[in-house]
Amino acid sequence: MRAVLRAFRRPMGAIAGGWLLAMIFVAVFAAWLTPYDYDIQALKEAYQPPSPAHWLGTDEFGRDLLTRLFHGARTSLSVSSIAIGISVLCGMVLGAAAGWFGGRFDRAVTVVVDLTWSFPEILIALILVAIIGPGTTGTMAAIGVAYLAQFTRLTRAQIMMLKGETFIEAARSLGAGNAHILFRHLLPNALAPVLVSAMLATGDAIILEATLGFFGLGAQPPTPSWGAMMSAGSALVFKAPWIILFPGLAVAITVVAINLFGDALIAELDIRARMRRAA
Amino acid sequence: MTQPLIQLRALTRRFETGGGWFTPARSMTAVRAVDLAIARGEVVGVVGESGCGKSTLARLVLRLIEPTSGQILLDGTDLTALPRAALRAARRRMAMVFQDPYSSLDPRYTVADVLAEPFVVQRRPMDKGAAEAMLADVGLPASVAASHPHQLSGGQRQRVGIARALALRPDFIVLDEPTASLDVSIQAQIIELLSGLRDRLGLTYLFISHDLGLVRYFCDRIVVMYLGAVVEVLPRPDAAPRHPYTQALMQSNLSPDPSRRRAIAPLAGEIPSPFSLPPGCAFAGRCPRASDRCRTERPALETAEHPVACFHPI
Amino acid sequence: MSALLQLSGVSVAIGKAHLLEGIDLALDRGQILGLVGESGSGKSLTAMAAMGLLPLIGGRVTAGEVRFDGTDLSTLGEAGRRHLRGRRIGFVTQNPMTALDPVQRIGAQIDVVSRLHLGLDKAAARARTLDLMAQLRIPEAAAVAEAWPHQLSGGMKQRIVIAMALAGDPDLIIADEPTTALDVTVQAQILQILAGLVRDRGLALMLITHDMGVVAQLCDRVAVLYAGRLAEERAVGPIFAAPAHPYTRALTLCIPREGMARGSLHGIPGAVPSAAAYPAGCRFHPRCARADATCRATVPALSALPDGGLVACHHAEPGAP
Amino acid sequence: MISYLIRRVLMLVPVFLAVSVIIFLILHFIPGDPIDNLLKVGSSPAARAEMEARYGLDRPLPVQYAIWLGKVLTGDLGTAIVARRPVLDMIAQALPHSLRLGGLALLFSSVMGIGLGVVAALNRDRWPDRAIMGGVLLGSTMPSFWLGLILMLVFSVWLGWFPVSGARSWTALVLPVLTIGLGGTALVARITRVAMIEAAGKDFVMLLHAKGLSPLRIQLRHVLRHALIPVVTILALRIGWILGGAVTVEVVFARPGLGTLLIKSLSQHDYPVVQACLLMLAMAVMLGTLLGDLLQAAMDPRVRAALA
Repeated sequence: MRAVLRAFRRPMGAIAGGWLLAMIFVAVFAAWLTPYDYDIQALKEAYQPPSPAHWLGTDEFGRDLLTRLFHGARTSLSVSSIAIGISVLCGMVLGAAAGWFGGRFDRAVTVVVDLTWSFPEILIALILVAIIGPGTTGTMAAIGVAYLAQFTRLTRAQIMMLKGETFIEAARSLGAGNAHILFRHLLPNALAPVLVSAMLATGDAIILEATLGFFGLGAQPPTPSWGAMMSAGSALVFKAPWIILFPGLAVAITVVAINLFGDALIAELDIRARMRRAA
Repeated sequence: MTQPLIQLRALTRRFETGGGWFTPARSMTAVRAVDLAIARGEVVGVVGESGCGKSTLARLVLRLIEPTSGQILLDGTDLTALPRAALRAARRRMAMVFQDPYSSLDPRYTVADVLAEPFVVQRRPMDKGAAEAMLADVGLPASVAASHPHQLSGGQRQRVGIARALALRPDFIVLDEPTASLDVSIQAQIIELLSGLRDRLGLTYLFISHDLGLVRYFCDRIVVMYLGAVVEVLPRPDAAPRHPYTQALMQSNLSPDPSRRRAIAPLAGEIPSPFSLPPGCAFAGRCPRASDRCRTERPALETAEHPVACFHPI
Repeated sequence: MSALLQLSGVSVAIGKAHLLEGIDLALDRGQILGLVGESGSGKSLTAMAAMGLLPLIGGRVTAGEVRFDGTDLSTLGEAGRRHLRGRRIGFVTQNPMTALDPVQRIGAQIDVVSRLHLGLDKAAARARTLDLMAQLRIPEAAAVAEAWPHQLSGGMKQRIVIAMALAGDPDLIIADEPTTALDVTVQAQILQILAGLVRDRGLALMLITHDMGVVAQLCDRVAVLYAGRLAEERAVGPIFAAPAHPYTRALTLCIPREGMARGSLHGIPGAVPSAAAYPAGCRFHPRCARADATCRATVPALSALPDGGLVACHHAEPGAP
Repeated sequence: MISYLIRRVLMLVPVFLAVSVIIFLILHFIPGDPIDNLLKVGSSPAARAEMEARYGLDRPLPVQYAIWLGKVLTGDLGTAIVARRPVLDMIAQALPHSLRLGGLALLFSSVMGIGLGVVAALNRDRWPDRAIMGGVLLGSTMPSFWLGLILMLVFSVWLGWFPVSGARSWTALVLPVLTIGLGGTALVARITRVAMIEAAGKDFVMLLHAKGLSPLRIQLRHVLRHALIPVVTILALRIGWILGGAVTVEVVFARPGLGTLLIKSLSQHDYPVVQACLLMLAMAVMLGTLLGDLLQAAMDPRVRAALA
């Protein structure tokens, strides 16, 4: 936790962290930041390019894009972070169990995980949304499952690596049981790299959410999400490019910020080598 | 004769590797039928080169690795037959100090956490001020208790490792190359410390090392291993070697005295792979005294005042 | 006449860390100089400076000069220094297991040196390689030359590294802890080979080691480094018999000798300071029994001893045996 | 080596079976019944049963799987329920488009990625490194469909350099390849840079300098050669991942490839087509891993030794 604060002291960390905090702020207070409503149509105002009244312009229904972007941040950020949160939890349990017990269970998990890992996340998510059905819940579940392999792999690799450390042997020589070794040594040491990679994956998940939204499988209208906004804008890209431009930029900048802040965290926690070895 | 504190009977460990889709199955005997008795208060050294099985032996004695066969008796109780709970209780009487003072401490633990761990694990109350006393025992100031391992020097870390080993006041400590990763000036400090602790607390040591000079300085009795088997047990540190391998080890050990220069007369060849050992004496291929018998028959360790496993001892 | 390798007042820094200060060393053909010290003393850095390889690790010489065969290395360009390396200075690394390119065959790794520096063609270079391998008593040299590094044992790899060092027909070999990673019986083999090179070919050998036994048995002169400074530099006989610097004396008392009684070993209290925390004055003073106010305040200068050695201590022993 | 090759190829069999079971099962969990699409509203249950029998949907699952697998292995991918055409024909039509796009994108990512990674590593922590890694990061954080649309807007609509969409000419490939390739380039450049820096720090590199070899020769002949081993391995493992980008990009640029086909049949619940598309992608992934293992063995004698 202290490393997060220290990461803010690095110049890149401060800029990236500032952007992320701003995004969280607009997501939480979206309703109070602009004079417009995200869902009231004003067809007379449709297709307005950016102007002092509508900083980012309006869409085909005359809705203010900045307002929708703020509300979209709420959907996009919450969907991707909740999905990744669940994915990390499951992945850690699965990966820790595989790394800890080894043997046949480990081999079975490894085969399945390696197989899914070599498939693109978008494909897994597409199929899953097709099964579960579109909407925010479906998107969350699909993203969660799509990233499960990554966290399982990483946790397993960490546990395997740590298992060979002498301090584990030292604990055993004192008479430590499995629970002590797992919960007092292995998991606490594995936590930092897994959490940092979860943060980085949240960035990828934002892109994934947007892509599902583009296919019309994400949040359903009228709920604004960055992906849904781009989906609507894609048909109008030649007529009103600003509709699709700004949500895309929001995604790109946010993901860059997540990556930069993650880099700062990795440097602060001094875990670069461990993250690379496990990748 | 009184009962030895530790007695190993035909202790053996084999390792199997591979056998999967892409790697052929191979097996090696890391430790082959080792018999050894250690009396209370004794310092027994185990010396040998890489692959001789000394580190595996150290872990077998504490049952950190399960033996393939054989027995480990602590005060007459067979550790290999103990159920988990009883083994945990027995671990209060034994401890280990590891070679690498960097990886033997959890990087997330403070020194105080490290010292408390034995009590937590064994569910024993820890007295107030116990940590300070433990640190004082190994010559560290109480102020290091709040430090993390990366803030300490190698020598200080190894002292913390020793304090952890002493926490539950064991009778028997396995020292696995405790000074091999330290500078010589620090190595001497640690050896002095271990020596003093033994005298004060009446400890029994099994001291593993590749450094014959150090073993001869520190130990009462010396076990020489080569490729998993004991080839000789020197009853006194200054005893003359009887096995050709022990002799070669002694000649390879360079004396830090320029007035006593010797021509370096190295042993030919290198240690063969433990996965493909010849049928006879493992040392036969490099031994200047080897005969046909050595190449076909494996010599047993004789039981004598000065045991040696060789058909042509010196 | 100047020596083959001469370091005069050499200081080295990496970034802001001043890691070596005022190192004076000289080494001639047919001589073995032992460079002794604990970790962090600057032994390897001295070797890098002697080979002009400091830029590789981001280091630079900040004072003094390194002369090889009379030429100041700093006056040579990078290309000139490169011609020195491999051609006139051979290098033997600490860990033979990682010293060879794992994806190149053994022979090619040796060939390249004579092809590059002696201008030999492919066939001549290979002939020279095989000849060198045979001289180093590598059995079945032709087969080994076609092998991959992972197929050889540690001792065999170290012989290959030595063959690489010899392939350019150098005048000086710098060996950085050449036997530390090897088993003792193999260590003896390698030391025998290195000593033979000096005896038979008249090479100069700089032998970096922390093993006082190796120093005592092999070296002609010994330089003791402590925390980036030279503590003492003398012929091997007197430095063991009557060390002038308290650190040298303490170092010799750290190693168990034949027939030493238990309890007579003496460690040096404290630990080697890190470069970030070098103490003022003599850097050894916090661990020295003889330290006084002068030692804490003033850096001791190197002074000559009657036997031609150098020592940097305010309370040096006369050093006469 | 030959025996390794045989064992390695044989190992694909259980993997293929596992993948085929997963693909087969997944499709049965997808809600929405294609039969509903085919039947007129208000058709009788009998008509429905007849229709189900015609497509074999009334048999127990394992039987359906066995029949399906048997047909797949003989090259019979069935008939599309909605499109009412042999699936094999549809795949055969779409596959060349996807292979061309995927192959070029892969080539682009490898060449660009390795080149940029090497330049970045050689200038580690100086401005070219920062510029390249910054650009690469930016390129990898833009959703590919969005990037595709923006590129289309700028280069096709405003500048008119390339056709907007379709697959009628080679120039139509430029923007899609670029769109997919940027993500792949980012991945490859990052791995290459790290692998180069790691390799440059190895002991043997220090010894190469001590032998007096020129730094450029050391970097290109030894360090890069060494660094390429993990790069090639990961690249092969991630073939599917790079091609996955193609799915969205094909849709954006309206290219008649597998991705477009997959998305379309997925929305129409056309099982046989979806199954076939997924099988093709799975085959690409499996061949990728096979290729990766073989390349690794070819490049690294230590790997060969461990396999012997």
